[in-house]
Amino acid sequence: MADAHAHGHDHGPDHSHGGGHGHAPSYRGYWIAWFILLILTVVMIKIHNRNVLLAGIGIKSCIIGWWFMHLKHEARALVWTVVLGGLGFVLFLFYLMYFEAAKAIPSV
Amino acid sequence: MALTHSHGTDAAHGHDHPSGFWSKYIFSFDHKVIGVQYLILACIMGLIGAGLSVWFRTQLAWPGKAGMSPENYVMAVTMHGTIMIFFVVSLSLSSGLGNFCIPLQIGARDMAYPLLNMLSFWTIVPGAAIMVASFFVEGGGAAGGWTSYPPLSALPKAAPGSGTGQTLWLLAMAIFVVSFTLGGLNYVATILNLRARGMTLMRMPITIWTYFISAVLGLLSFPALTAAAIMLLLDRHGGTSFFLPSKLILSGQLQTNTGGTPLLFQHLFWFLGHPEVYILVLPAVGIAFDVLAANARRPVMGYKASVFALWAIAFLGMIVWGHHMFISGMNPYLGKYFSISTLIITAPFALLGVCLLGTLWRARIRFNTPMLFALGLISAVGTGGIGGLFLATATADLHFHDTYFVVGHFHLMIGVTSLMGTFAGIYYWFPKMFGRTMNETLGKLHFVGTMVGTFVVFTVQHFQGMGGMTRRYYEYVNEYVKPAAALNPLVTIFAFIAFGSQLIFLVNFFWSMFAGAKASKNPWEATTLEWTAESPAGHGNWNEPPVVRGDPYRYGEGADGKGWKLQTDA
Amino acid sequence: MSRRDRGSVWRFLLPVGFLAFTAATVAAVLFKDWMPPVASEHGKGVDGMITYILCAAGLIFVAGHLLLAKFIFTSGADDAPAYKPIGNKAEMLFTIGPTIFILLISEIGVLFIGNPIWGQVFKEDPEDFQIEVIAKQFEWIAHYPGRDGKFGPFRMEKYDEVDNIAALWKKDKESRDDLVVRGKLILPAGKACQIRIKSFDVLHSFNIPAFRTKQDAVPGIYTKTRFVATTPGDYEIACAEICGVNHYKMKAKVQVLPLEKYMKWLEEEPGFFE
Amino acid sequence: MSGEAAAGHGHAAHGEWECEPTPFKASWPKVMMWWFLIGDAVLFGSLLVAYGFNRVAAPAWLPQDKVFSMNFITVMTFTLITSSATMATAVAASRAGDRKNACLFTMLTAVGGIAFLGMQVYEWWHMIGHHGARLTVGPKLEGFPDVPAFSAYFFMITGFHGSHVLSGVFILLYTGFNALRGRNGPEGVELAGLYWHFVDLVWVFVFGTYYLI
Repeated sequence: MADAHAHGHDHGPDHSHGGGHGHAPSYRGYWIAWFILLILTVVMIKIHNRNVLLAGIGIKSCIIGWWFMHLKHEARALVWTVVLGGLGFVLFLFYLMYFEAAKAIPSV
Repeated sequence: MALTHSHGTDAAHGHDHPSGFWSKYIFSFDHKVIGVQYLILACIMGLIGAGLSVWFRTQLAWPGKAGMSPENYVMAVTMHGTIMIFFVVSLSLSSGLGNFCIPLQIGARDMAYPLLNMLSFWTIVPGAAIMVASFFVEGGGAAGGWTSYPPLSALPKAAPGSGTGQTLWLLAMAIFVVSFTLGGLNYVATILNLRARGMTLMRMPITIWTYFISAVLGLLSFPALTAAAIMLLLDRHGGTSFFLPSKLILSGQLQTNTGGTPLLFQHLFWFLGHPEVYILVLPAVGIAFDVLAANARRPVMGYKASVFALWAIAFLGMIVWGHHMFISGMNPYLGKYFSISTLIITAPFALLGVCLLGTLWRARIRFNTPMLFALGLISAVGTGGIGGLFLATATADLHFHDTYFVVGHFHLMIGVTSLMGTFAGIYYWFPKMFGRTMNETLGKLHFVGTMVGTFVVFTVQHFQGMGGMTRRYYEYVNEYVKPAAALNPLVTIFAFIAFGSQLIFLVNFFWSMFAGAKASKNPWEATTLEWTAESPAGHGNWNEPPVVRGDPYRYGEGADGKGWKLQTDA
Repeated sequence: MSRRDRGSVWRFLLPVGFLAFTAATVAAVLFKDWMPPVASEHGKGVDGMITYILCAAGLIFVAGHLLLAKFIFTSGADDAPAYKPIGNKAEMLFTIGPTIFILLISEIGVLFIGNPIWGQVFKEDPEDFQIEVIAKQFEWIAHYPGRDGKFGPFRMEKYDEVDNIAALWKKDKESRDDLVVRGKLILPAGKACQIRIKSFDVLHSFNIPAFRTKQDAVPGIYTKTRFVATTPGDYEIACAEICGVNHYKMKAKVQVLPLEKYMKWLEEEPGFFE
Repeated sequence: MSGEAAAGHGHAAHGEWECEPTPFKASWPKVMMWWFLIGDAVLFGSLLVAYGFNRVAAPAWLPQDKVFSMNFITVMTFTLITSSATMATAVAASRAGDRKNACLFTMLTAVGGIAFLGMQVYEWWHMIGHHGARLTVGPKLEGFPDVPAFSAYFFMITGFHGSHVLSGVFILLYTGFNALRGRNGPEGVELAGLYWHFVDLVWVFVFGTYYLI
């Protein structure tokens, strides 16, 4: 956003507070994140452990969300909305349905 | 696609002053025109949906006299439910009045993305057309209940409407979800980003809060229905078995499906279905707050508490869907959880109700039509809400589930409450829409008819439900239910009254549009922002951007003795 | 726009209307027993729970409408002095008080009255009589395990509309002595019955209003419900989940026999393949 | 396209139509995009929840590493992750005003997306041609039962994800082209980037839950 100002691409609604975002992150950071993601993928494939897999999914999605999608630089309200709305309710849906699926007695 | 580029440099200013008929009234970008378009579409769909209910009510009261076959009956109840929920209440309350009043009440020129707004209206039109067209295909419209639980809705042979009719139903619903999602994105972005200077979040009228919350709920819950619809379509036409278990026998034939379960659909459906109830009810309550404050000449009681209660209802509403499934074969322990969590919602809901009621404390009431509807809404939301206590308790639900108690309860909530809110809103904002007022005499007649009709119908249905009268029965052939079913003619007569008074409304609405008395800028002496715009407001709403200097409900504190102050006044 | 409403007829009409509605509703609850006569043990508990909510909710309903009527009736006319704030304390009391009250009564109800009865309905006890109910479009079939106490497994391939309605197979030794009764469910009085429900096609709901029993029949899985019928006599099953065109006709008789008679019937009735 | 917004809130009205700060501290297109992604996340979430439900309830499931070549899936994942990294780079370049690099990296991302799609096509071809899988028939595997749900969920979830990738590729090509011309500001690239990262994010979940667990 800060750069947006500098280059004259301001658009009314947000320009008054866009300055809080700090500098554009360097390219290098992204490629480090990329490397970590690759390593994690390999680890997930090699280790057939459910907990490791779930942890791997969690860490990978955090890296993508946090660095690539710039949640790091976003307002806290947005971060919480994404975490609760996009993930929380879905996990809760699965959590409750897990008991259901595990307990049903097949009849044929 | 369009979302990817943020701010156009190819500014097309041509529509700023639309002159032609088409660009002004049909493919308009103006949120007010789009809002009215939604309202008119909802009126048309409402005639169809309510007409269906009159048809099957006649059958219930005098079996065999309505020229209705059992096939017609299951189709009529299904389509009545679907049309009323998605194409009447959602369209008129959420989309229609929402589009109309959000920019006006927050001081924006238009929605954040007017093109998207127009597109979402023109997406819903074919959806509505497809829904209506499904009556005329072979086998008739969908007949699996508005919940369309598989396997009934997944196997074309299970019911007459489960053929093409059900496919068109799913298609229309998918279109509806797309349109509603686009609209919801617009609502959220507009309310978050385009508030006029000084319009902080806690200075927004409660109507805006409720629209915001219902848009958020819609965006979070409708995708679950989309997923369920995709899977159901695949089950119907791709031969998959997401919801179809192994070895079903239908009309003597062994089916080839393997491995699915219908409970999955029910979970996904109600993950949407329960928030959907709040999507429909909350904006009505919000409008009632505005109307009550303006016509009781006092600020709403407990503004902050109400906002808190709304958020609490929204959050809890997302995690209690299973109370629609107590006896669906769900794990009994989940039944206990859903009972307890659902009953927690009584707290914020009671808070909301008490704030509505308290707004009348030490009031100076003006009994105009919108106010009468708002007062009726208080009673409806209270009466309907109390029925919820029974249904949320799993134990009591053993008796009440799928009886007319449920029917009475949810009609009071998402039928009467939301329509009372819608009517209050339409009568209230009509001057802003057309620069004219609706006829008060007809309006009051409409109110009496609606009030007496609906309250008798749905209260009596509660008692019929206590008698164990089951839903979606073409005729009551069981012995035990005879005393309860004996009340059906009474219910039907009052349903006629309720339906007839809606015709009065339609006449009033369209007549006043052209011939109503001219209205001034602020006919109700209300304080919120929309009353600073012209009546009717032009494209762009204001010439000068309004600056907000106070709370939305500034009644009883006027310095010059007039007893009220606009939100823009110092 | 009706600015001067001092003598408005609505100031009287609305309170009278709301009070009349309240009075009529309360009278309807007090003077008529709407519920079908109860004939099962947990059914009494269900009725107790409903009565509890009726009292609690009725209180809220009446109080709310009285207040509504009072506020409307005593509201000043338009030329009365402008609104004076009520004061934070009074407002807090007025809003938070009822909220906590309603939360408490509803949660106490569900935790201490409702959930124990809910538990009874899903209790599993090997001592109970095991009965299976099969739902199909549009009839109910009762399936008893017979003398060996074991249900024969389903062989859906062997289903036949006329000869093998329950989709059993005579080569299975568990099936041989099973009893199959179409359109009628025979139950013992005073003894707990564990009902295992199965659907052959679409969703149905096993609903005996007199027992306050309702449980969906879900194809693919067994659902369970449990009750103790208390009074011998005839009752009805009605389907409570839309299952197609003839949903309304999908009913069956429930015959509750005294225990000795029931045992005798079980002994004497020939098995399905006998 | 979105020029009509400019009438009210863009360049033309800037300064005279000030708005209150928003709690998300982002412009409305970005807010809209985020909410769209949240909704889409719930949609994918629901599909995956359905898969999880069926998987838990299913009596048998096929071993994924016997059906798919795990190395191939890993390469697919690598491709998508790499394209995500190039996308992030494109966003950074666009923010720094480096139009050329912004376009270059956006296009590279699109190439990555196309490569991924190609591999997915191969994957489907392999499932259909080699394993004989259909929407209603599970892949045939020596010594394992037929699990139709395995292929039904495979085709539905990867197909749905693939359609997102496809639309993402079009968006990227369009955005990259516009970025070079300077038609959209950094925000255009950023929004396309958000969408692309989201597609990658979904793949992380699909990869973890469908292919590995």
